[in-house]
Amino acid sequence: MDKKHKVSDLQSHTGVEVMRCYQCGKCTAGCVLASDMNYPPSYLMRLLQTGTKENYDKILHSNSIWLCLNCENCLGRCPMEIDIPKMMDYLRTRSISENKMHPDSKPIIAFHRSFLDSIKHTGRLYEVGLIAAFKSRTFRFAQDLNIAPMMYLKGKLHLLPEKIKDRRHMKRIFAQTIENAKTETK
Amino acid sequence: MKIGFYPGCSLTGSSREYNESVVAVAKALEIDLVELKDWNCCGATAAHSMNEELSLSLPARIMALAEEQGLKEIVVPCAACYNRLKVTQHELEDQPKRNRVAEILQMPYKGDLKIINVLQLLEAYGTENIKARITQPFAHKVACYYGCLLVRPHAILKFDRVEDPQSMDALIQVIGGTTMDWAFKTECCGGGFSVSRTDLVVKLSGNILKDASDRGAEALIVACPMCQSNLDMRRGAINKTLDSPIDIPVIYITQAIGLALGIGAKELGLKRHFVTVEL
Amino acid sequence: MSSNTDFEPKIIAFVCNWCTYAGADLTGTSRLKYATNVKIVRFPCTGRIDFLLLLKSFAQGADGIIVSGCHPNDCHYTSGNFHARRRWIAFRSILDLMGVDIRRIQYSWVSAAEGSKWADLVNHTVADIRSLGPYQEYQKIADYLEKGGYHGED
Amino acid sequence: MSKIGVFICHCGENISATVDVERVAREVGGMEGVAHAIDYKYMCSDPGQTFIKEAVKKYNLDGVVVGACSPRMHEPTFRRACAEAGLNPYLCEMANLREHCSWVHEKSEETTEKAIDLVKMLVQKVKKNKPLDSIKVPVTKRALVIGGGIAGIQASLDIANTGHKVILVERDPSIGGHMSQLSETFPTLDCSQCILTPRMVEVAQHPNIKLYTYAELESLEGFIGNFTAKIRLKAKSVDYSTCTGCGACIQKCPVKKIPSEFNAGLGTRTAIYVPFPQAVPNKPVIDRVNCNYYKRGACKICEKTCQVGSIQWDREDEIVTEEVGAVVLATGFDVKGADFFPEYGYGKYKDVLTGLQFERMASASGPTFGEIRRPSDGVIPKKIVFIACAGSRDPAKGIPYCSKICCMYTAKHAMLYQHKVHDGESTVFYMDIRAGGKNYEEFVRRAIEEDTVNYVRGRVARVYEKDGKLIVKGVDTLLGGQQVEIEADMVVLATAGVANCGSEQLAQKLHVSYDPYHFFAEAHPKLKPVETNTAGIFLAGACQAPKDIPETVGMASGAAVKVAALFSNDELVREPLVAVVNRLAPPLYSTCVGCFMCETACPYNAIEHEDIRGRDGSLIKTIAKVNEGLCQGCGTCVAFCRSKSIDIQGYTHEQVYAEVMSLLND
Repeated sequence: MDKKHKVSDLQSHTGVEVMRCYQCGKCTAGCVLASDMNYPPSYLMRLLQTGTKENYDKILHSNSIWLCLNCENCLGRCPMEIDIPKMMDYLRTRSISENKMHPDSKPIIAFHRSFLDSIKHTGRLYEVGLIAAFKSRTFRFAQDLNIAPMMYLKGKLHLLPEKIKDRRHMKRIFAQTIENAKTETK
Repeated sequence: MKIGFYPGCSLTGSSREYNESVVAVAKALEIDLVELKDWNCCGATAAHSMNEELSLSLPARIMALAEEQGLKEIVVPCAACYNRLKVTQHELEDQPKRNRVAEILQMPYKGDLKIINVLQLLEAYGTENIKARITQPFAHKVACYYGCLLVRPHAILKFDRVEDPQSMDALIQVIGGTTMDWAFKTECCGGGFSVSRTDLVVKLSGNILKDASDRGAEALIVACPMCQSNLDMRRGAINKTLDSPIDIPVIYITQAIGLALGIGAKELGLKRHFVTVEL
Repeated sequence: MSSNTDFEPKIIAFVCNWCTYAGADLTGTSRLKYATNVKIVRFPCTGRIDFLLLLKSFAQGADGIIVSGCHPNDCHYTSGNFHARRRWIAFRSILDLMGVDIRRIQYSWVSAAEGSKWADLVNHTVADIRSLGPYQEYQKIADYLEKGGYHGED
Repeated sequence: MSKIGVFICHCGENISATVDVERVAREVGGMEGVAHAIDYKYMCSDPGQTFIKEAVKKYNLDGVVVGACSPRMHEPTFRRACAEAGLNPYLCEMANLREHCSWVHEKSEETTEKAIDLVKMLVQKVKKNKPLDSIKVPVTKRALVIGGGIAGIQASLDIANTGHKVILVERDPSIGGHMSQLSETFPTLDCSQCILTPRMVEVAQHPNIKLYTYAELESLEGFIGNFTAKIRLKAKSVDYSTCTGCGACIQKCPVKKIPSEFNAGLGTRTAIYVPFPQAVPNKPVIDRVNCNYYKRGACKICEKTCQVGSIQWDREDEIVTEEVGAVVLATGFDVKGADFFPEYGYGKYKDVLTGLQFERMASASGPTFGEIRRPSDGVIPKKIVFIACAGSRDPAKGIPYCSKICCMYTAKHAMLYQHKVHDGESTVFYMDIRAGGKNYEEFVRRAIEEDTVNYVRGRVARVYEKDGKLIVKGVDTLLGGQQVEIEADMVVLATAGVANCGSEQLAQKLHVSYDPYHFFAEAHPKLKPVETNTAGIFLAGACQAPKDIPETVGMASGAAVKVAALFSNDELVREPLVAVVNRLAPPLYSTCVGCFMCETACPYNAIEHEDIRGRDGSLIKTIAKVNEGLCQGCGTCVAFCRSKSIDIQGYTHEQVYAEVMSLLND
């Protein structure tokens, strides 16, 4: 009944036609993180091809979509030119909106959120603020304690953020996009 | 020669030496870099992992600003920013997406800005010009590391060849260096996982360093701040996973060219590296 | 337009011998039923069809016309159907400009294996033309032809 | 006034069950110009045909309309009957009352009325019909075969054995083609050269075959039965009438490092060379691009060596003209080189070979005398990886089709390797195993089960070199996508089979169509696999699509039979449904204004130019003329002609117009 429903949703959002995949496995063969994933990319394609909700949920719950680095080696070599990275972007947003994130995603999402927060407020990346926010999100206070002072000594860390002038513009962009999406899904 | 310049966040922070070397080399080659006013972050991996519209709007603002400031062409040294801008420009060829982004930005966007990376800037400037100004040939055997974002997706970037690219190798050869055929030219270093999944970055960057080192590279040459920081700042963690530590430096193409042009190490930011540069 | 239920449109089909004529034969051997309003005129190829003949047909009282040949790349004569299609695209805009109701011309491809497609094509064309009603503005075309646009049987 | 006879068939009850046939006959009988109208149970039966014949004579009919089944069914029958009664067969037309009327409508008034309309339409048409005569064209009983691989060899021998002359043209210095490069052949593992060489010799010695090697088709003009071929004989620089083929010149030639085409680049050859020892003809040619004398003007060592003075430095290309009646295209295929694959190293790794290179290496006559050795260092590889579908089934690389032969030759290669290197390990990465064919599946199973070839289902993402090994990054999709990394000594790519270089240009010279991949197109994918859409030109072998040896030989014999059938007639008879340009009395001569739009429209190049001259020989005008031999009667020219000067017999403006008007003015 709702068979293929999610898959067609994916196609309309990303233009990726999962049925084009003929399971040659070349994406997996060249993926640098395939062995760390619950489902390597070609296997994930097969799960999508079944079109069942059960398999779709498996994907949304998996760490595969979070470990994908979007390095695009798979797309570069895919004989059918299937845009797996684009699909991964979409699956990540679905996983968040359906609240099905794999535990492995926590630090990754925390990092992304801290990163975006920084941009929202200053327009540019404030690395010290990013690290502080990331640590408070993940409770990883001890991480990178050894490299931070070194970075400071090498002149790589600014203690104060750089700010753009039109910060209101940034806020508006965020309000119209990611924050808008959040309220929609709630 | 006058050209727009978008440094991006990394170049003002953790990768200042890239900025310094780009500026120094441009000055030496008499290229006038005009920095984009009031530029913002491109959103990097975070934005397109989290929200598509945001990931398009942030780069679109940068390009709209450039258009507004009358720039026809901008050089984007950071490979990640270069990639985001190029991909966004491609995505916005789709009219509904373009309309939506224009609505979010409240700014006009034409989409005809020419976006180039540092290698293209140096190529365009002409290898002959660089050759003519060499004072100290860069006589080193090095491995050119391109990473992901400079060459993929090939269909959109249309830069160099997708496997085994050559443009950086050609520049190194111009300044008297020796390049090598090695296996990890375009394999991913772990990119944006530097902080969130350091373990994976250590594994992937370790593979890259090991192959280059095994083949006798004296240095890795890069054109991406993310690659540089993973391969350089994470070296301590990487070396812990290896049988024997690797101490070859990771330098930017602009630093290598700067050295050949006789620019001082300090001016090129070579003192800022974690792994000591002795070239 | 609701009063057209008892209107029986006159429709002529200009078809090629190799694909659509044979496809219509297959409709017959498959005993599929369709409306009697359409009568087939056989051509060697849609490439042979002079589109001015279509105008002449309207001028003489046709309510609708079907042009159908081989699918692209399947033309018995390699490229006749491409020529026909190209001419049709050009011709359609001229017709439109002249004020001819181009909805009354159905351009289609039916292969020798598509018996049921032929039946569908006939039935929906008949239904469409029926809802459009009798073609009464044909006089315009007749006038145009009078002015020397076309000399039928030369 | 016309005297038309109308004959309405009941077709048993097939027509009469829904159509009131008597009323049809009655109403049509009342038409102006209809002299006779009847209905009968089976018009196609013997008595039915007799009715027609008798009526033709009795009423002196000048036109016949049979209202019965589809003309695609019985038009020839009724036209023949008319001809037998002395009426020109093209004055007989059929109204399709069965397929287009009785079978597709219910019994009703409307159905009968439609039947009446259809018959009336044909009556109006037949009034405008003109008697036509069949077109007869003579046949030159000599065939041109282009390409001297196994397809061309087989076709030539088969045609020659029917007693007809054959001209065989081969681009290279020797016939033999790809088959002569192969080591053993699947699924029998018999030696390719052993079975091919005798046929090559037979070609050379056959009294009916004229062989032109080192030659290419320059142009082909004419039409079925009457082609004129111009053939360029490339300068061999050696006089074959005196050359004894002793080979002394080859021994002494100082230019020795030219990659050998025959050995797929693995071995080398000299500038004066015979491609391989069993070549036919076994005499050398000079490769002028690489010869020192042609490059720098000095050397001539071969001339000094030659005992019989056969070297001809100033020999030029020669064009010969041959009249032929049929052409067989057998130009074969090519394979992609390793440089086509970025992910497998752009061809920069010496030990990444193509299947054809491996074939040469496995061949006893090859550069390693049949031993499998790495080109880089001559070491026998202990681990070898075969990659199937290299380029094939890869839309991103522009080759979406399956190359068909790779599954089988890859199994053969792995098997040969295991037979030659007993302690070696071989792995085949494959997507699907396509082993349809007699004893093919059994052959692949033997490779897997008896010769322990390791088959892994998955594609290889990349190959790179490290420490003298080739690192192959593959995957086993049957294990849920487990990565497989192999440190191989050699990698063999089963590279895609593609159309031969120059096939597009050749197709344009011959006016045959080709597919998007430049393989020649057959006339019908099922029922006319060896014909092209140009009458008289046939296809054999892999120039049409990749195929294996048995299929190629079968197709070549099929093409030969088509040629022989064509040559079994002294004249060709064709339906006269062709285009004609009108001719009028002087001073107009024709309404044709010579714009030649028809020429651009014609897919068959059937439009010729004809000069009309006055009595004094001065040119009055140039008009179009239709070559009846080439015209296939599509009529596209008719729609293109602005001055309505060209018309198509059987579907003239007058006839079609009469039909349409009949339908509308009742």
